[in-house]
Amino acid sequence: MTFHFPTLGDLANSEKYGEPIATHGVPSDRLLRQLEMMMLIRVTEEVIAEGVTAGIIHCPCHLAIGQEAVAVGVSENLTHTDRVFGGHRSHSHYLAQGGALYGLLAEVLGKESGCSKGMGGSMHLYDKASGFMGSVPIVAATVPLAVGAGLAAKKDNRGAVAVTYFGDGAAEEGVVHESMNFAAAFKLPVLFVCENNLFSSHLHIDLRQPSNSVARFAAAHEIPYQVVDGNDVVAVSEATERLVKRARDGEGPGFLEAVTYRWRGHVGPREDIDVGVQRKSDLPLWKRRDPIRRLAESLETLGAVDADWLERRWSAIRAKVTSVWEEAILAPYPQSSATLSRVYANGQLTGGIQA
Amino acid sequence: MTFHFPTLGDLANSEKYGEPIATHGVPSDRLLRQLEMMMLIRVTEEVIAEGVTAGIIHCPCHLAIGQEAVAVGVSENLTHTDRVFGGHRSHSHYLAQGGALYGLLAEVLGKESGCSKGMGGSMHLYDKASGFMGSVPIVAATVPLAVGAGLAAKKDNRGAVAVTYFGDGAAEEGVVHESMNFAAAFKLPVLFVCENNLFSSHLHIDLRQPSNSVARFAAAHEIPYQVVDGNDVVAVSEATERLVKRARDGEGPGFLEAVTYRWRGHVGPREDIDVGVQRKSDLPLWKRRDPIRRLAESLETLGAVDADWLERRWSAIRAKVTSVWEEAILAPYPQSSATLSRVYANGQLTGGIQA
Amino acid sequence: MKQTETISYCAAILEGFTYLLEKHPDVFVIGQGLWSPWYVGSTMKDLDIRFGRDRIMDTPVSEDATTAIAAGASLCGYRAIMVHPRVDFMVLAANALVNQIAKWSHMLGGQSHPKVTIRAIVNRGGEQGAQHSQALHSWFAHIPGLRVVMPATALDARDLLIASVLCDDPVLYIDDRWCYEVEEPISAIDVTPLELQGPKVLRKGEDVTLVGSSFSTQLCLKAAGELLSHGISAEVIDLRVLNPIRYEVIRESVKKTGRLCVVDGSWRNCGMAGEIIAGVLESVHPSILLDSPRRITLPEAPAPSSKALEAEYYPSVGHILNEVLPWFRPSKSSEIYSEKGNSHETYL
Amino acid sequence: MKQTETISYCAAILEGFTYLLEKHPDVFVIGQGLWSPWYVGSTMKDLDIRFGRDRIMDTPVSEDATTAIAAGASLCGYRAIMVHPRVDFMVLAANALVNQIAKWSHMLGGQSHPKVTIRAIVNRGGEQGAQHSQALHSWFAHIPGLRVVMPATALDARDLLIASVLCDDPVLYIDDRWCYEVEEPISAIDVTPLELQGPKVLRKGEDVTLVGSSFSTQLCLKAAGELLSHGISAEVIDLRVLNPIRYEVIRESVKKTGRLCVVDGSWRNCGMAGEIIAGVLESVHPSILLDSPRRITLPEAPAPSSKALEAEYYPSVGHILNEVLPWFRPSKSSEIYSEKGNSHETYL
Ligand SMILES: Cc1ncc(C[n+]2csc(CCOP(=O)(O)OP(=O)(O)O)c2C)c(N)n1
Ligand SMILES: Cc1ncc(C[n+]2csc(CCOP(=O)(O)OP(=O)(O)O)c2C)c(N)n1
Ligand SMILES: [Mg+2]
Ligand SMILES: [Mg+2]
Repeated sequence: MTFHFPTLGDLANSEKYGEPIATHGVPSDRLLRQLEMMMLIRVTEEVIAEGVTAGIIHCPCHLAIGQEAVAVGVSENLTHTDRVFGGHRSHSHYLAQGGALYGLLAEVLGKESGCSKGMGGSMHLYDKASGFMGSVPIVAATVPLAVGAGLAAKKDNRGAVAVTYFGDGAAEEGVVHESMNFAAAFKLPVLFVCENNLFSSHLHIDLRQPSNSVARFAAAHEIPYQVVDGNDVVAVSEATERLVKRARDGEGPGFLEAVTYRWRGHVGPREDIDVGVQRKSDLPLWKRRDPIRRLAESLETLGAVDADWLERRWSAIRAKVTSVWEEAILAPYPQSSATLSRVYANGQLTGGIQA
Repeated sequence: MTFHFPTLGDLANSEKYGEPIATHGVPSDRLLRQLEMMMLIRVTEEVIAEGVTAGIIHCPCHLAIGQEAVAVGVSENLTHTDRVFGGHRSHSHYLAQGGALYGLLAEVLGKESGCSKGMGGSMHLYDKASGFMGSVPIVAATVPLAVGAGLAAKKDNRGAVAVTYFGDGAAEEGVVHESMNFAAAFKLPVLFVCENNLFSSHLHIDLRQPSNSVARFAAAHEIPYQVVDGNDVVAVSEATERLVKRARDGEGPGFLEAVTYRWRGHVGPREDIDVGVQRKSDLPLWKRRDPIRRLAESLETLGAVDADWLERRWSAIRAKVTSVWEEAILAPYPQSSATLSRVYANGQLTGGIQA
Repeated sequence: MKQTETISYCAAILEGFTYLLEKHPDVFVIGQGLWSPWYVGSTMKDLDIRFGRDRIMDTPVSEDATTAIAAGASLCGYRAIMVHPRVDFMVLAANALVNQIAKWSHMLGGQSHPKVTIRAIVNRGGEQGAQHSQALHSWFAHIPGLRVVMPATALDARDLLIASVLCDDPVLYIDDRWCYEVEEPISAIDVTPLELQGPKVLRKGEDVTLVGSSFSTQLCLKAAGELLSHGISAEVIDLRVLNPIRYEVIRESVKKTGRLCVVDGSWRNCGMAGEIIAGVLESVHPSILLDSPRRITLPEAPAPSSKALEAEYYPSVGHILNEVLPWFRPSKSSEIYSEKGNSHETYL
Repeated sequence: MKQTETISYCAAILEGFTYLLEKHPDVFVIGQGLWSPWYVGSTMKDLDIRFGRDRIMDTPVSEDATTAIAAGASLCGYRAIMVHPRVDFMVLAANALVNQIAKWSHMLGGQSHPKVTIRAIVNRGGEQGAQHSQALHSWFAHIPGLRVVMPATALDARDLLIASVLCDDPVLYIDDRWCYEVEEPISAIDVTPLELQGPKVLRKGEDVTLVGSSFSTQLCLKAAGELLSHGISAEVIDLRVLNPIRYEVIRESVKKTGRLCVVDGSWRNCGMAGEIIAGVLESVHPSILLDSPRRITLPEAPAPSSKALEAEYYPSVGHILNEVLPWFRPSKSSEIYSEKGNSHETYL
């Protein structure tokens, strides 16, 4: 017999989900904090986009402008002793988890004071203090690393969880299925977060998979899952809360599919509207599904904010990010010895073991 | 939410499915042919087992004694222009598809006249004429090769299908999921046959996967599937017929999960009853689910065979296999030049390109 | 294609694809980014429009399966070309390449041959970092059954691609984005069978033998030009075929010059540079050498991202001159060229 | 463990595991076949019973994920030991090993270190064929960031395993089933940090330097014994650490003997044998060499299954003698030993 999983349906319909989000009685101060974090991520990536356009930033930058609610909604339920892994599009995951703004900006500039000391750039971020364990550009490669962190958390038995962010394209790599089977078979506290933005570079998901919902793989691996509007920070946060609670209670892994859309190109600052099926017509509609605007409008109805406040917050955040950016611009580059002294743990020069 | 796939249930219950099989009006001559092929496979592998025990055969042999109905039921619906790929336990797949008996016996003896000219042994079988394209010991490695053969069949547009045999353990390799996604996304004529014998070497499936049915992966990839009693050659054949028909009609891939059990060790002739969870208690019960006995008993009720006929057939087949075995024993080994002359297509010595 | 039309390495690759797709109906191409305007540069521009999306197939992100899928189709009457936009992605297909494709003919008695060409692109620099910069040709050259070729010139970029696809063996064809703009006048297509191809002397010389492949050959040619201004005549040999290797052209050159310097874009340990040195020295009497052989490779470290470090990471013409000039002016200090920067001589 | 107790290589590995699991609570082991009585020979006998199945984890058949899972746990305060029962299976984990684990420290600024040891077993012969016989140490030694060690003796089988696991870097520890029965009296555990370990002279000699690793070192020791009966004194050096390589012990020996013969169980092109030759010759003046260096490797072909071919496929003592003896009796023909069989000299 054939079995048909529910597809994303309206969640993938650019004309739907544009209205202000339901806040389900979440306290305004918490919603304000989430709004400000999303605004910080948005502004930071706009500054990075300008840096790339101006030729100041050289490393490839994959921007998550438009997808901020996923990281913020997930991190709302995490602590700094949880372990978070990202991929090539991880500025938002790093910042939402508490990664230092200066460390990110200095790193994309290749500076010694960058969060990875200039060795990795945008696609290799690290912030031990916040629990952001690392991100890499090889698609899906950190998914099993996070399962390993989940194995360690289970051994520690202190209720920590591991989180792995990956995209809809990453679900086409076999290692994701190996990782999900392992996490399910050994009941590990791992949250698989799939940011389904319907694209893998220039290819729409319909050209790569028989169905546009990735949660079907969680079901196959007997992993509880939630499929949510990724641009609704409250929905993301509530779904994460349920899945993370189970994981902390030792009931095994969870899977969150957050449907969203990137406003800029696969890589770089341009909008790439010409690239890939349907982008030209869909992008303007998806911009109405702006996670920041939808939350701000809800807060306005709640009387927690008004247009003026918002305006002042945007410019304050822009001023702050700009000043940190300028500080990072002036910072020094790594010494040339760094290439050989950071391969091995004790800083020993490779090959150059002084016999 | 959590989604629970049906587990194998009784199919994996050693005490069930021991009765004679229902023949659903399948003509007796066809059932007899299937019975004789299963008997040929059984006897051939018993002769191989004796060769291993006697130290005449050295290469590792993974025996499918007890699993014969799967290959015979599947091959019933294939032609020699279909393309079949196997794995480490593929004597039955090779013979059922029409692979030459002599070629198999000479190959496990490492002879030049073996089906792979002595270069591969039991785990690397090949018989172009019958469409048996190859088998390898790296678990799941031929699954994507078969999808490639399915892509070629679709391009040829002559109604051929590709078939890949793999085990329940192989479903833990990521490449199986990459292969199923590709076959589904491009609607390729591929039949995925999972011989679920509940074990991966010494490990019962319950210790490796969260559920004991592998068909859940077919569902996740939107591939139509059938889960059958792998020791009922009619059930296997009927399920294969439905799935192969869809594939030949261009409706895309199919997935057959045939539940069965191996009587001998993971590798070699011993019964390994001490190895792995539950084998000691389950094996005797599974031996009652003997695919050959269950079909023979049905044919007896139909009056098509009787105990005497069966006895004479067993000894005739044994005599035939033994004579072919003795012929293979006398055959010569490959020349020492074969090591270097079979690396590249034109027999050119590796590195030894006479400049 | 006129007799000697000047063409870029990048355009030459497109010409190779076009020739194969036009002349050989059994050829099809499969890989990531083939319908994208930038993924594989302009080397496959509009092929999907011209030959259809059934013959130019863009794929899901599944390197191991897609590489084996190409090989499976190549066992059934097709000549498949598998494209990996980066060598780094091909690492995920190591099982398909090394355990299956490279061994398929041998283990089935030489009766079945995967007529598959795997094209991978070296895409480095631009602060892309450690996982988006690798050149792993030495790795795959280690594997018997896998022919490995690396074009350094526009002529080879086209003709080695054609020879690879028309060869009945699996071939790994690796091109390098840093060669894309190299231009040269190239003659009509010459389809010499791949088995007969080997290293070529691109520039005659008497005093030193420089051996390179792909972009490293371009470095050797530039270095030879500068050495001439020092009165030193350098012979430049382009390896072209990295597996199986032929040593005789290189050996004869070293017998003539007595000095061997090998330049390679991969790492030192078990790399191609060391292989050339060992392959030559094991078949000549040491007395032929006027000095110990030299090799120039990447430092023994992953690629750093920051341009301050990246600038010193990749072998340069300066590195070659710093190794070769001291041979001819033993008294002078070896620190002649500023680009030397991060000298590889920190090794013991 | 008494002072100088005679122990087999195989039992020494079990002792190494037992020491680590007893002394270091952060150590755990993960891999296929760890609960099986035969998968990994007796090198891990009953560890799961003694230390529990949470610290000795048998896994699904998923090499890429399980290798990265071990590394992930090793980033979070554990020392993980990943076991691959065959080097051939580890090819499926190339992405975890080469793209992630080897580069993790470097790309994150040296701030995070995967304290993971990956143990792989060379399991060949017995007509197992091309995909169940590989020795790929040259491959992984090519990758900066991945320390590679291969024990040849019972002492090293135990102490190099301990040093690898206690090292904060990722280490690939490869043991060889053909060494399992090698016995020797070994002293108490000596935990010299891995970074300080390198090649060792196992047997002093004057006339020729034989370099090997793992089983090849055992071949060199046997060959040295036979050479002595010909009045030839061979120095045997065991490489032990294949990445990063240290050349000085080998260089000093070649300066003394003037003759170098390297024996290696992997393939020739870009293999470890060529690397040793290049690494030594690039740092000594060629005049030091009395003859061209020799290397003995696998033929450039996958492993055949049939024992008629397999018997001639792997390097043997006979191969070593056939390379070395002609140096000392140049007039005699080189076909001295029958095992020579399939001479590797079919190369050009
Ligand atoms: C192993 C590997 N294959 C291919 C690529 C090239 N690549 C980089 S990002 C990307 C798209 C991945 O899509 P998705 O996972 O949906 O992430 P998104 O970019 O949409 O956030 C691809 C194919 C890669 N980086 N690694
Ligand atoms: C890549 C790889 N990993 C591990 C092995 C070792 N191995 C050989 S057969 C086998 C069991 C596979 O189980 P299954 O697929 O169910 O086949 P069965 O033996 O039950 O027929 C394993 C793990 C292998 N051959 N290849
Ligand atoms: Mg995406
Ligand atoms: Mg099984």
